[in-house]
Amino acid sequence: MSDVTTPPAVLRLDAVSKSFGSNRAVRGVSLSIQPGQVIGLIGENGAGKSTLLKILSGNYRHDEGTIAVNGREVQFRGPADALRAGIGVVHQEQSLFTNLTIAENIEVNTPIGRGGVNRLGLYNWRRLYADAAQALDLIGSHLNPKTRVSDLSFVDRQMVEIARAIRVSAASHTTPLVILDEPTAILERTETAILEREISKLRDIGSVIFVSHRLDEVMRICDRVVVMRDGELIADRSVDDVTEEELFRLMVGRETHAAVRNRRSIEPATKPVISIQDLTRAGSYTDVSIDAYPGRVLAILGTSGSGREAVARAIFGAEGFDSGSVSIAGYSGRPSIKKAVALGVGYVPAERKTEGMVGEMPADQNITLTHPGSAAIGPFELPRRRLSLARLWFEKLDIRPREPEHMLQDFSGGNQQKVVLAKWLNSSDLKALVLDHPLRGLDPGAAETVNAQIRSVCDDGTAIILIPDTIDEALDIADDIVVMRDGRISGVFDLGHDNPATLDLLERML
Amino acid sequence: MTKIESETTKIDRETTKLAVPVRAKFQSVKRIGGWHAIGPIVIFVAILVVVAILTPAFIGGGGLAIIASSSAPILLLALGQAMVLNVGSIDLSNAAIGLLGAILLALTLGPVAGLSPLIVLLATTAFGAVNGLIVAYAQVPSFALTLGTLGIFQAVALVASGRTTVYVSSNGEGIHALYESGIANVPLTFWMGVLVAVSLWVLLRYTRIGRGMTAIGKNESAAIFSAVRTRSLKVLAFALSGFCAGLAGIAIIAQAGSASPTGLGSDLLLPAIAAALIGGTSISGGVVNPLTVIFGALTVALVPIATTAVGIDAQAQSLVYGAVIIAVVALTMSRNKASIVK
Amino acid sequence: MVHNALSKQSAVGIDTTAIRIRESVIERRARFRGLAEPLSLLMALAVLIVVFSLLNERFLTTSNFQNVLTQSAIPLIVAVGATLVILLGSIDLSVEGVMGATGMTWILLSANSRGGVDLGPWAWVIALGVALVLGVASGLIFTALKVPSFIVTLGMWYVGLGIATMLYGTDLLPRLEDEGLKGWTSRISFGLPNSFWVALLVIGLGILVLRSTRIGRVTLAIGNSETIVRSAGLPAFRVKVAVFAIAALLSGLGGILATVQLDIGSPTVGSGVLFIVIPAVVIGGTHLGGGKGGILRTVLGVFLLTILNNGLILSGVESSYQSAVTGAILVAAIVFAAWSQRDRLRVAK
Amino acid sequence: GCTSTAGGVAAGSTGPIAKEDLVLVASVINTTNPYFIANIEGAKALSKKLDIPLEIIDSQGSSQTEISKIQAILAQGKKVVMFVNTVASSDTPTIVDAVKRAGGYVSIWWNKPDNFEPWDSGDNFVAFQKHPGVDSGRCNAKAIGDALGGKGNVIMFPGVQDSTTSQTRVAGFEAEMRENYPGIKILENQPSNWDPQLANQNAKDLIAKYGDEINGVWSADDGMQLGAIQAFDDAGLLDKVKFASDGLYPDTVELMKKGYGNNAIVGETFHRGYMASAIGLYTAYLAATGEIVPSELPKEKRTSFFDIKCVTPDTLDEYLKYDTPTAAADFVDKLVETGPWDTEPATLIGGGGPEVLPKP
Ligand SMILES: Nc1ncnc2c1ncn2[C@@H]1O[C@H](COP(=O)(O)OP(=O)(O)OP(=O)(O)O)[C@@H](O)[C@H]1O
Ligand SMILES: Nc1ncnc2c1ncn2[C@@H]1O[C@H](COP(=O)(O)OP(=O)(O)OP(=O)(O)O)[C@@H](O)[C@H]1O
Ligand SMILES: [Mg+2]
Ligand SMILES: [Mg+2]
Repeated sequence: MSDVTTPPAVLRLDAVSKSFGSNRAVRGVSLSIQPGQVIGLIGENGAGKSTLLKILSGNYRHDEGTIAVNGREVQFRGPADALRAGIGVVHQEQSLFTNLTIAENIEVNTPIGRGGVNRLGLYNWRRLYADAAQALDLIGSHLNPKTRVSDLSFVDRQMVEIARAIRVSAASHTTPLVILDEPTAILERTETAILEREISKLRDIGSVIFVSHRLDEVMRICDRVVVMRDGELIADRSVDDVTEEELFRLMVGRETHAAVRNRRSIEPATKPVISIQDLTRAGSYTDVSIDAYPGRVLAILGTSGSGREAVARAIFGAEGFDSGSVSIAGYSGRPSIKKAVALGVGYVPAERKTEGMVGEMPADQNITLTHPGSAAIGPFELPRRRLSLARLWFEKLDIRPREPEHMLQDFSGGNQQKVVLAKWLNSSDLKALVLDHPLRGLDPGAAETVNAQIRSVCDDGTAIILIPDTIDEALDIADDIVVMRDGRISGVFDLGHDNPATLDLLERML
Repeated sequence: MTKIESETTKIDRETTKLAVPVRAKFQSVKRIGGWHAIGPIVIFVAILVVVAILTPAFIGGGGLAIIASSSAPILLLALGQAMVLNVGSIDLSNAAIGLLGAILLALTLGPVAGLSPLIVLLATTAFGAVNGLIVAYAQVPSFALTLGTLGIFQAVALVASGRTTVYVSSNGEGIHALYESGIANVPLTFWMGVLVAVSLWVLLRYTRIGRGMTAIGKNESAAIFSAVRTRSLKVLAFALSGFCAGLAGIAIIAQAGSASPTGLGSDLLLPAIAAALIGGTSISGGVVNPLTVIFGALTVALVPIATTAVGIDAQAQSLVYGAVIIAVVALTMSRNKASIVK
Repeated sequence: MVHNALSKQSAVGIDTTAIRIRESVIERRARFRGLAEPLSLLMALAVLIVVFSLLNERFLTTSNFQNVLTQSAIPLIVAVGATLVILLGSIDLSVEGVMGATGMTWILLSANSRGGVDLGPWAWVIALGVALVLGVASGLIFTALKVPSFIVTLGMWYVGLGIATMLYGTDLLPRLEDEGLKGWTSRISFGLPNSFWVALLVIGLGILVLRSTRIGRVTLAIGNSETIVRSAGLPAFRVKVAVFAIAALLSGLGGILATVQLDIGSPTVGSGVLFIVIPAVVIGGTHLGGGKGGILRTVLGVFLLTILNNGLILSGVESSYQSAVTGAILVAAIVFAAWSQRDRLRVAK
Repeated sequence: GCTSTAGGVAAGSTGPIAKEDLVLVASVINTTNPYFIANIEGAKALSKKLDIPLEIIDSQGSSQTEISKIQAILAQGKKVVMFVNTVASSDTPTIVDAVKRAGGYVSIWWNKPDNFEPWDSGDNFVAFQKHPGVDSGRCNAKAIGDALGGKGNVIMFPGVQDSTTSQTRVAGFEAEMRENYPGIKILENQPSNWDPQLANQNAKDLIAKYGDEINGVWSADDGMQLGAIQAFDDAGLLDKVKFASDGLYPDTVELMKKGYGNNAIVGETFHRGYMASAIGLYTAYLAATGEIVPSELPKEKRTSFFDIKCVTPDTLDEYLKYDTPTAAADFVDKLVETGPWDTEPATLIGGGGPEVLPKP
């Protein structure tokens, strides 16, 4: 791409390919990255981004092509080689040791004889903590390095991962290359802001490959954007000569679909499907009252720590509360997941991998796990019908590849999310659907499909309670918006007649 | 919305289309079972062939029936254990429950005759269910809990038996017939195990209960969030383990006509777990095939018999037994490069 | 679709007080939890000691104290290794076999009543070498062939026992001839039995390894997630083999000490140790899934079981009921420990 | 269809079998205990003497293993002459049944159900044989009682709780003490499962419990006694305590010769594993070859008790000759000469039914 030989590219890929069986996940990707560049890597779910990055981090070995780091050709036999070459990675999947402290996680790759590990291989804990604190400080986090990771929220964990990646890069003597695979997917906007600032700073010391499905973010942070589709690198643009719409088209192969939602007002006689009254859980939320109506999307906004997730889980019966009541379709007895589901509530959790899906089960079995629908007669399952039922959902939600008999863990994130959604949609009597960050990790095209599906369910009379990733997502789809701050409701808007500006909402959140 | 669908289907991928036939073929191989499923059978047959070549008289003299009959209690316990392993737990007390069942059966066959097996099965199922209830509702690790209840059941067995061998005083003929008569020269106790295996296979493969159990073993959190009745199913798994242990107790009485706290059946815990694992059950949960467990149990029973039949020196038999058990699992394990084994 | 929110948001400024508050809550909760579990074990231990000393005044005497320490020494040594293995998420059932093989090798190469060679210190080296070979074999089969540790070590139990049986042959029981070694384990030095001093040393080293070395930390990391360990480029393979080797070495040391304690060599010198060691690790609160727990907790677990056993005998509980009482106390203890942590979403395997 | 199972086709067998078709089989509980090693030694000596091949079965302490290994040998169609030291008494009916089907001949040693007698099972179950436990217990009790001068406190280490061998020995010991040594008090018994390690630990705990109140220690076998002695040695109490046990293991002989402790071991009963196996196998051999017809034998030759000798340090020397390298072969030579019931020192002293326990 560039003929300039000095300085050598931090990273140069030449016709790199990788197949899983017959599935060619990465095909002939050539790319070169100069020092001080932030490259945005975008593409649909399953386009091969993570696979490419895992090749760079030594987790996969590529089948063809060459990789050169700082002008020297390299062969990574394992992740250790990549680390030595100065490539620090934040994987798409959470990859911290939850039983260890923050410091250990950050310093886990510190070579013997350096930093907090002396030449005998013994740890110097004080040094370790100090180094980790320093690394955290770099990204504006003041977490105590002695804290165990299991005690951290998503956000904090992500900060630790990024601190580790930066530390790994900085520890080698080469120009560091930091790879961030969707680091912002699970972050709230406030944290994203911190992260964006830090990535910009990294320009001065090395280069960054940054994967995100949030195109606006990519436009802001990156110098260059490369687009992958079907394993191929199909475009490589400077951010200055490209628009978000163009990127969208490149990724998905069609124009954005800007649906404007026709908002309905609540008919006087309608009763709420879910009604929570003065719900309180010490240390999490206080006196929360929310009504969710059939055929309406209710979005709860709030920053991390606002307690909105805990409220959502309380509705689904997954977490207890101290006082108040949750009433679902008139029932307000002792809440439990089984009761909630029996009453027609569904829940798409934010932690898809651990709570939303059974990865080692085929997709069709996941779909029919809760509501078998026609795939079971009484206690007996009918594998054939299960498969054809799943095929139907695969078509309807455009889940790819169309192989419902495959293990769910082998699908890309976006497609997994669609399967999780299908699990609830398969109910014949879905009264309410609680969605906790349902678009997390979905490419914009997939996000649209999912959103369209949510709308369609909603139009069929299901109440939706949505915890969106962004304010815009809420404005885009919601009929009602509830804003929470520090465990209390700080604002309620009916988008049928209110028309809050983004800033209004933001002020109530912070 | 319809617009989206038509558009997205248009850009269906080339890869997908290419991939389908190849994958479908791979799937069909898998459906037959793959090495994972046929491995235990192949290994069992292989060892058997070696034994047959070295000592043809053994196989000719009804060796298969001997292997089958001595594997019966192991098989029954292994099947129960496999059900518990499938939900991600372990039951260290099931062999003790089985022996207690045998002692209870020996004690009650005389007085209540035909009702006795029913009572015993009810009791052992209840014992298993109690394990399950505590595991599910107190949320304690099953390993520790069943280790504790193991001690309790052992003591109960000791006390119930009056610290001596308990003989079936009367009405033992019916039970004994399970061992005495058979199909294809193999005693009914073994076929009882096969029947249970087939039933459990149907349960796991064709019912929602089985699907739920497997989901628990693979990802309990996700199962909870999918409204799978995780607690009831765990209790059920342990109850099934107790039930199978009761059947094992019946098999023991059928064979020996008596039971004692240190006699036949008192040392079946580890062999039964080994049988479940050799039969392809995953110790971390979510993977089980009761049908291959049959061959796991047969293999576990075969190895010591084979070492004797082949004429390996008595003092070396332990060593050979250990080495063969490791080798068998090493050969039957289905594994891929990235898999994590604990 | 075009967002301008962020630039505005930056203008609003990032309020981090909420984050700070959360961080301090996290810290406080973590600190309390770190103490809570061992505390309940210590409480259970205290209750047992009080009850037993009320039942028999001899329970709380120096000589019984030393007796308990002697009896706990060998399980303690073996349990340090078992804890490491369980922290990996694996299990080591080979303990008794390794003890037998090592003990037999050692006594046959030391001055013993059967005669033969007396290699002196080399007997220790060779015997522990046997343990090491068995441990490395377990480790390699486990890691390279991916056979579950449960099966590998079950097989290795029989292999060790087989080696011991073959070494034992058909001759007389080998008796220790070295007068200095006879009864060494229970002799008292500086107030504590010698074998307990050895156990203390092993525990100290174990804690050092676990807390402050690469092997220890990677062990914990593997227990948490081996996938992540591998993708982080950490030496999972070597560490796993090393842990099995360490565990076998400690079992071997236990086997030699048990041989000294009994004064005679026997292939079954380790009998019963496994069923103290594994429960002790579990009662101590080390998770069988790996990653969580520690050596000091295991030490408490061993003490709990040894004291329980000793106390039951001293308070005259009929021997038929001893296993039931032990079992019931075990069940009560774990239910008690888990009760406060019950949560509908908690997963206990 | 339903058919009869469990191996053999032949149901019972009468009539003599040619010697060339025979194979001797000795089944022992484990191969890590001096007593069972001696069992094997005796079987080997007889095999050599009779020139018949021998197979050894190691039950590895498991009834299941024992039974299936026996069946494995039977399945090969050989005509077996078998000696089984059963793991548990409940194994006997199954083993007998299997041997009967295969047309072999078996003698069972030590453990069998009381109500399962050879004469009820036909000729293939040739005999049940043992050394009487009550005699053993009484013998030990006398030794301790006399050594303590009729006064003192004793602790006991029985074997596995449900073992009749251990139970009869305990009964004999307690009866003797009750009847003839009223001044001796039995403080406690702690079953130690025939395990030296466990006996060692239990002894340590009882030392902690009773301290120097303990004057005498009885164990149901010498293995456990070795563990117990070591515990008392460690506690520095060996000089003050008297021990007695069953079996007179060669190791015990050494300790007695040395006067270990202050002549700590005061009494033993003498019998040897090689005698048991040789007697058992030879009885079965005679039946197999038709030299005896079991059903024509008197009951005490079917359920037989063989003599054990009470040994004290003074009489120890008389028994050293039974531990020479050629002792087993010598015994077998005599056995073949005098028959299974009359070979010194293990002569037939009774039987014909279950051992009668003294009234409590
Ligand atoms: N370990 C694997 N085995 C088999 N196929 C795989 C594996 N990992 C990924 N794939 C397949 O490779 C293709 C590319 O996947 P990859 O994870 O790289 O996509 P991605 O661009 O990162 O998607 P997302 O945005 O959802 O993270 C997909 O079709 C996926 O199903
Ligand atoms: N089980 C619990 N016990 C005590 N405190 C808890 C518990 N669960 C959550 N909290 C605390 O409650 C607060 C709210 O947490 P929650 O995860 O609900 O935030 P949220 O606003 O939903 O986050 P997000 O930004 O991801 O939507 C946090 O300070 C958290 O630490
Ligand atoms: Mg990805
Ligand atoms: Mg959150």
